[in-house]
Amino acid sequence: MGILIDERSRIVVQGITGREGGFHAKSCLDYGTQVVAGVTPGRGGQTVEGNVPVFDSVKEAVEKTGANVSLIFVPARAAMDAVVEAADARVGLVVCISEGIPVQDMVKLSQYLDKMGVRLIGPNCPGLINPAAACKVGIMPGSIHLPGRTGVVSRSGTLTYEAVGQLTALGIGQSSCVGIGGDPIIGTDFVDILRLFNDDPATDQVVLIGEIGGAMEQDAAAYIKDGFTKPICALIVGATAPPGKRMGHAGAIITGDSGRAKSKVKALRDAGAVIIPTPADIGETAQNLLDSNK
Amino acid sequence: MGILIDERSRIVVQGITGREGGFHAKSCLDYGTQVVAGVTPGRGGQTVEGNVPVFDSVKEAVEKTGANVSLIFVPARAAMDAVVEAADARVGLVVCISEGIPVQDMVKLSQYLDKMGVRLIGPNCPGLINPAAACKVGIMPGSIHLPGRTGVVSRSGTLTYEAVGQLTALGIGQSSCVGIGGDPIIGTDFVDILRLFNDDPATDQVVLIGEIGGAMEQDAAAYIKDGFTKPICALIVGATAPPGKRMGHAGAIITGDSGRAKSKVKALRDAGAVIIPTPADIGETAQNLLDSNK
Amino acid sequence: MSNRELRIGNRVFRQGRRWGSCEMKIHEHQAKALFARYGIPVPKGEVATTPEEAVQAVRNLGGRAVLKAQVHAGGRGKGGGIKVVQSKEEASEFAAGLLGKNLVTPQTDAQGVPVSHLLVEELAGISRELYLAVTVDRGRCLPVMLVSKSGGMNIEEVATTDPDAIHAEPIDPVLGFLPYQARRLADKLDLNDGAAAMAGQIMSGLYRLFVQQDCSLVEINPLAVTAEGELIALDAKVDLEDDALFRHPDNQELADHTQENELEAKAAALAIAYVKLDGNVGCLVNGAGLAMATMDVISTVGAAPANFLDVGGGASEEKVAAAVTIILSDPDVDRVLVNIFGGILRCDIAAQGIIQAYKNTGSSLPLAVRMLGTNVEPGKKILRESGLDVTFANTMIEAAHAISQVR
Amino acid sequence: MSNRELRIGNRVFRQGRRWGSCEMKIHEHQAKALFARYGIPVPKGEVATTPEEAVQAVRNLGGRAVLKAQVHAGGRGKGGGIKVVQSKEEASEFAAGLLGKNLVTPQTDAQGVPVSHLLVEELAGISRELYLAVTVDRGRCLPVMLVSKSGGMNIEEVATTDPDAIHAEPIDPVLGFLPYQARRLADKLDLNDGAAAMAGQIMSGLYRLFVQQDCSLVEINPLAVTAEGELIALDAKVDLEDDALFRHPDNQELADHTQENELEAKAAALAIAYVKLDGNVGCLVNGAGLAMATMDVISTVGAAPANFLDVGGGASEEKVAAAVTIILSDPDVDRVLVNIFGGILRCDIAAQGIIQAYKNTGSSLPLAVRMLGTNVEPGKKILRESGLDVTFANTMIEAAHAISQVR
Repeated sequence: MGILIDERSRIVVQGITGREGGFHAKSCLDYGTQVVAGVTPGRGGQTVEGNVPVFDSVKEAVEKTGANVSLIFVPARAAMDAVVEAADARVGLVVCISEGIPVQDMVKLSQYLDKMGVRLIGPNCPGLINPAAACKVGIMPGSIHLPGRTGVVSRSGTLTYEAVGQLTALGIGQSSCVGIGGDPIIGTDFVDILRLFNDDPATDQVVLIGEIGGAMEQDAAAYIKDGFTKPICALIVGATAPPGKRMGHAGAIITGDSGRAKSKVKALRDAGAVIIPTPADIGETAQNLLDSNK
Repeated sequence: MGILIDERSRIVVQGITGREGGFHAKSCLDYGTQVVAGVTPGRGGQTVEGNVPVFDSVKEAVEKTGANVSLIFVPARAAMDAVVEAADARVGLVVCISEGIPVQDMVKLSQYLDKMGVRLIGPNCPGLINPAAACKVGIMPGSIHLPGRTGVVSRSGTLTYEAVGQLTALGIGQSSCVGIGGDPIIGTDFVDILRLFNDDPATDQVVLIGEIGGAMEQDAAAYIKDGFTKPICALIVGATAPPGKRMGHAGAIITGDSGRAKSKVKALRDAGAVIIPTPADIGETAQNLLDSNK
Repeated sequence: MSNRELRIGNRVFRQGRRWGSCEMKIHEHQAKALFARYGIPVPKGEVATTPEEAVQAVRNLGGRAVLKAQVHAGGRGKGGGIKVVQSKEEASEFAAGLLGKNLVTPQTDAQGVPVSHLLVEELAGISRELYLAVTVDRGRCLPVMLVSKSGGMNIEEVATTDPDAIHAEPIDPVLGFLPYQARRLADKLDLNDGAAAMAGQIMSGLYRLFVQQDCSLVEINPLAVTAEGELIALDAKVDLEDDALFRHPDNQELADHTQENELEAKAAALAIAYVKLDGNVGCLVNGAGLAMATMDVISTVGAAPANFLDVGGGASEEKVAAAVTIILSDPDVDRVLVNIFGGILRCDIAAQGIIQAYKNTGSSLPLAVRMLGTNVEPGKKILRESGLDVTFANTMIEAAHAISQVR
Repeated sequence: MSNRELRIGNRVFRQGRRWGSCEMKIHEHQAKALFARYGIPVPKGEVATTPEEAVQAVRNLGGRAVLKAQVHAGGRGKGGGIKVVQSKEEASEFAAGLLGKNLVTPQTDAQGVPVSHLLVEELAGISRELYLAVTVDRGRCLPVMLVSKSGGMNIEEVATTDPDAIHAEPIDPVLGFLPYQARRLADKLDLNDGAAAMAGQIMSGLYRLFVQQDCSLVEINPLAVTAEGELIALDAKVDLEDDALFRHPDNQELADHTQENELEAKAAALAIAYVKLDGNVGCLVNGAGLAMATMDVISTVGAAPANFLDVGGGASEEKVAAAVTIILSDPDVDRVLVNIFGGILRCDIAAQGIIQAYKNTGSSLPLAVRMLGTNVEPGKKILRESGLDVTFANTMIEAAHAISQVR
C-alpha cells in the first residue's frame, strides 16, 4: 500500500538523456523502482542505464512498455509541453521535477489537467517515494528512507529529506513521502495528499511540513478539522523570516512574517494537529505522537 | 414531464428590453411560461410586459427571482458574455437564440460550459417547448403545439414548426420539442436530446429532423442503434441541394450533396429509424409509427 | 479546391458552414502576405495588374517565374490560370490573355470569374508536396491541425480514397498548439530533423494565424519540400469568418466583390443567404432547413427551384422586399413559391415586403403562397387584397403542386 | 507598496512568489509606457535625468507639474521623492536635490536607492482615488481582477482592516476578462455610466497587459476619477515574471540593477536566492524550505543569521563557490553555517565549491558543516582534507550550537 505509487508503478522518465534525468533515473532504478522507459525526442531507439529503452514520444513509451507514471526532468521552457504530452498519452500520474515554469503556464496547465483527470505532483518538487514498495519517483536520496507507517507531506525539497532523516534515525518508518513543491500554483496540494493518507490502510499517522506564504496550510487545517481521522503533527518553517523587508531582484519577497507563521500554527493546532516546535524536533514529535496513539 | 423544462422552470430573459427580447418574452408569458425576470445592464429597476422586473445582472435576477433557465436575445457580439454570465450565475439551462457567434468563441464557450456543467441549447436556434407544462422557452409559435407523447428534435428553426404543424394537424401531440440550432458548434446535440427522450416517461416516440452537413445524424444513428429504446422516425432535408457548387460571398457552401443526404438516411435506417420520405410526409409517418407500435 | 466539408470516416472537419452563414475568401497573394506576417515561408513574388508590370516582375525575379491568376476559385491550373514562363515575351502574352478577362475553371460557372491581378512568383525546385491546414473539428468542438504527405491533390479525394494519409491533431484552445504535437505530425511527413523543426514552426505560425485572424480555414496545399530540403508554401488559402470580421476591420478590406455572382453578392451584402440554382421556381423561405425542405418538395413534384433563399429570422419588410427583388432579378425565374413559417419573422411583415418588391419591380409573375405561424391571418389578408396573382396553399406540397401547375 | 502577499481572509492573492524565484520590477515611467500601449490612460509626462530637463518638462506642461523620483521602492511620497511644483525654480531645486542622490523611504534600508530619473507629469484634478490590479489567485489557480474604492492607500492595510472593500473577479484563461465581469466590478466603484464603460476598457487592457507581458502583478493605485469624471492611472506598477522573461526579450532591457542591493543583485544574476539579513552567521543551504528551517534553528539557539540563501537544486561547483563568495563578501559575516542535504546537488560538489570560494577570497572564517544525502562521505572527506576550520555536525541543531559557540 502507500499512496499514488507502489509495486505496480511503471515509470517513464521524460528527459532521460539529460544529465539530471540520467542521474536520477539510475538512482530510482538502484532503489528498486521499475523505470521502464525514457523519452527524448530524436533519441528513440537508444537504451540507457543498462537496458532502459528510449522513445521519441511518451505515447510510444506507454504503448511499448505499459508505463503509467511519468517523471519529468526537461528544462522549464519544455515542461508544459512534456506534462501535456504525458497527460495526452493517458499517464495518470505525472511528477514534474523541473522548476521555473511560468505561473501563467501553470494556470493553463492546471485547467487542462483538471479536464483530463490527470494528477500532477509539482512542479519544482522532489517527487514521492513508497519505501515498502521500493518505489521512488523523484530525486530524494533513497537511502534515508525506511519502510513504515508514517506518511510525510511537505512543500519543500531538502526539508523533506531532513524530516525523513529525523524519522528514520528514530526508527520511524514511512508509508509514503510526498514533496508537493513550493510554487504558487502546483498540481496537488496538502489536502489532496491528506485525503489519500486518510484512506491508506498502511498509514497510521502523518507529518506535515508547511511554511510561510500562501494559505495551503490553512486549507489543510480546515480539512484536518472536518475529515481527517488520523494523528498528525505539523511544522511551519519561516517563523524567523523578517517581515516586510523589501527584497532586491534576487530573492523576491519574504511573503510572510512571524505573525503569518503563527496564524498557520494556530490554525493547525486548533484543528487538532500536534505542533512541531522547531525544525530540529520533527522526529521526536512524531515519536511522541506514535507513543500517545498506541 | 417532458425534457429540460416544465412547470418548475423560471425563465430570465437576457436582452428583454430589445425588440426581439420583448416580443418573445411576451409570447412566452402568453403561452403560460413563468418569465420571472429580464436582464439588461443599466436598465435594472424597470418592469416590462406587465410586471416582469428587469435587473442589471443575471446574478441579481437569480438571487431575487429564483430564475433557473435563461433565454438569450442579445446581439451576437455580446452573446458569449451573456452565456457565461448566465452560467456563472448558476443557471443550469441556457437557451441562446442569438445567431452569428464566431465559431472560435463557440470553441471556448463549449470548453467552459463543459467545465461548469451547464447545458446550452443553441446558439442560433428556436429554443424548446413543453406543451403539457405550458412552458415555452424560445421563439416558436406556441399556438401550433399540442400536448402529447411525441418528442421532436431538429437542427432547424422553421422546419421544426413545419414538423410540429403536421403533427398537430393529425392530432399527434408533443411531449417536448427542441430546436438544437444549425451552427457548426452547438451546445447540445441530437444524441444529448435523444438520451433525455429515452429517459422521459412522457415520451413514447420521437421525430428527428436532420439535414445535410456535419455528422451529427450519423452520431445519432449510432446511439439509436446502441441505446435508444423508443420508436423513432427521421427526415433528412437537403437531398436536392446541388453538390459541389461554388458559392459566392453570400451563401457559403452547399456542404453536402445528395450522396451525403443518402448516407445519413442509410445510417438512420440501418439503426432502425423509420425514414420520412419527404418533408411533406412528417405527420403521416409519425402517425404510422404510432399505429404500428400500439 | 472546392469548399465542401472534409470528412474522414465519420469525423467532419469543417471547411464550410451551414447555408445562411459565410466565410470571406481572400486572394492567394493576400493570404501569402498574412503567411509572411506569421513567419510562414512563401516564394518571393510580386502582384501585377498589367502585362507591363508582369514583365517587370519576371525580370526582377531573374527572367523565369510562375504567373498565377488571382481568382476566388479552385481549379485554376486546369482552367489555364497558371503558367510557368521562361521569358518576358511569354509573360507578356500570358498576362495580356488573362488580365481583364474572365477565367473559367472546373469550379466556376460557364461565365467564369474576372482576373484583375496576377501573382508573379519565383520558381522553386520541388522534391515533394505536403498538405497542411488548420480548421475546426465539429465533433470535438476544437481546432485541429491536419497534415498529409499527399499534398498538391484535392484533399477531399485523399480523404475518400486514402483516409489514413491524413493525420489530425486536435488543439486545446487554452494550451495552443504544442511542440510535442508538431513533432508527432512532422513524424508522419518523413522529414529530416531540420525540415521537421521548420515544419513545427510553420504549424505553430499557421495556428496563430488561424486564431488571431478568426479564420474558418487556413490551408497550405502544397507545402513544398524543395530540392535543398527547405519548406515553402506554394499556395495559400485563408478563409476568414464573416461573423468575426467585426474584430478585424483591416481584413474587411481584403474582400473582392468582383469574384462573386452578382445576385449572390447583392444578397450577401444584405445578410440574405441566397444560392442561384438551375430551375425556374423562385423560392422565398425563412430558415435554412425549411428552405432546403422546400427545394426537396419542389423537386418531388417534378419542378425545379431557381434558388435557395433564406431571408433570415428577424427580417424587416425592407429585407423581405430586397430578397424578393433578388429573386425577381433572376431571368430564369417565371414563378415564385413563398413558404413562410412565422416565428421571429411575422407573416404580415413578409406579405408587405413581397408586395413592395412586386410594386417596385413591376413584376406580375404568379405566386404560390404558404404561410403559417405568427400573424398569419393579417399576412394572408394583406396579400389577398394586394391584387397580385396569388394562389394560397395550406401545405408545402400543395404550394409545390400549385406552382408547378402554373402555365 | 511593499511586496508582500495580499490576503483577504483565507484567500491569497499572489503578489510575490516563494523565496527562490523572482519578479522583475520596472520603473513607473516604464510601466506607464506599457499602460499606454494597452489603452490605459496615463497623465501626459516626460522623463528627466537632469534638473535642466526637469525644468524644460515643467515648462512643456504649462509651468505646473508633479515630479516623481523613479525608484523600485514604495513609500516615495513619505520619503520626499514626490513633489508638486508651481514654478521652474521649484522644479530645478527639487530635481537637483534628488538626481544622483539616494532616496530613503520607509521601504528601503538606511542607505536608500539611487535616483537617476524623474518622471515629470501634468497635474490632474482628482475627485476620488480607486484601486485596480490583476494578479493570480493561488487558491483558484486563476488570474483575478481586484478593485476597490479605497485607492491611494496601502492595499494590504485595506485588506486587513476592511476586506469587504476589495472586490475580486476570477478570470477564466480561455474566455479572458468578460464585459459582464467589468460591469459587476464597475458597479462596486460607484461610477456613472461613462466612467463605468471607461473602467471596463481599462480593466480589459490591464488584463491583456498582464497576460501578454507575462506579469505577476499589474496594479493601478490610485486610479483617479478626475473632476471631469474621467479615469486616469496616476501610478503604475508592473512586475514581470522572471521565469517568463525568455519570451519577452524587450522587457529584459527594462531592468535597472542600480536599484538592487549589490549582493542580492549579484546573487540574482547567478539565479541564487539570497536575502541579506541582520545577523552574523552566514548560511549556505540548498532548498528554500531547509534554508528557512536553518534560520529558525539558528534563532532557536540565540544566534542570528546573516542571510537567507538557497543555492538551488542543480547547483554546480562554480555556483556553490559563487554563493559562498557572496556570503563571505558580507562584512557582517564572521562565521558560516553549511546545511546541505544532497539530492540533485551532490555533497562532494558542494564541498569543492566551498573550498574554491575560500581559496579565491583568502577567507579563514570558521565553518560548521552539516551534510547528508547524496555523496555525503566524499563531500565530508574533501572538506576534512581541505585545511579549512571546519566543525562537522550530524544535525541542524548541532550545527547551530557549534557555530554559535565560535568565539
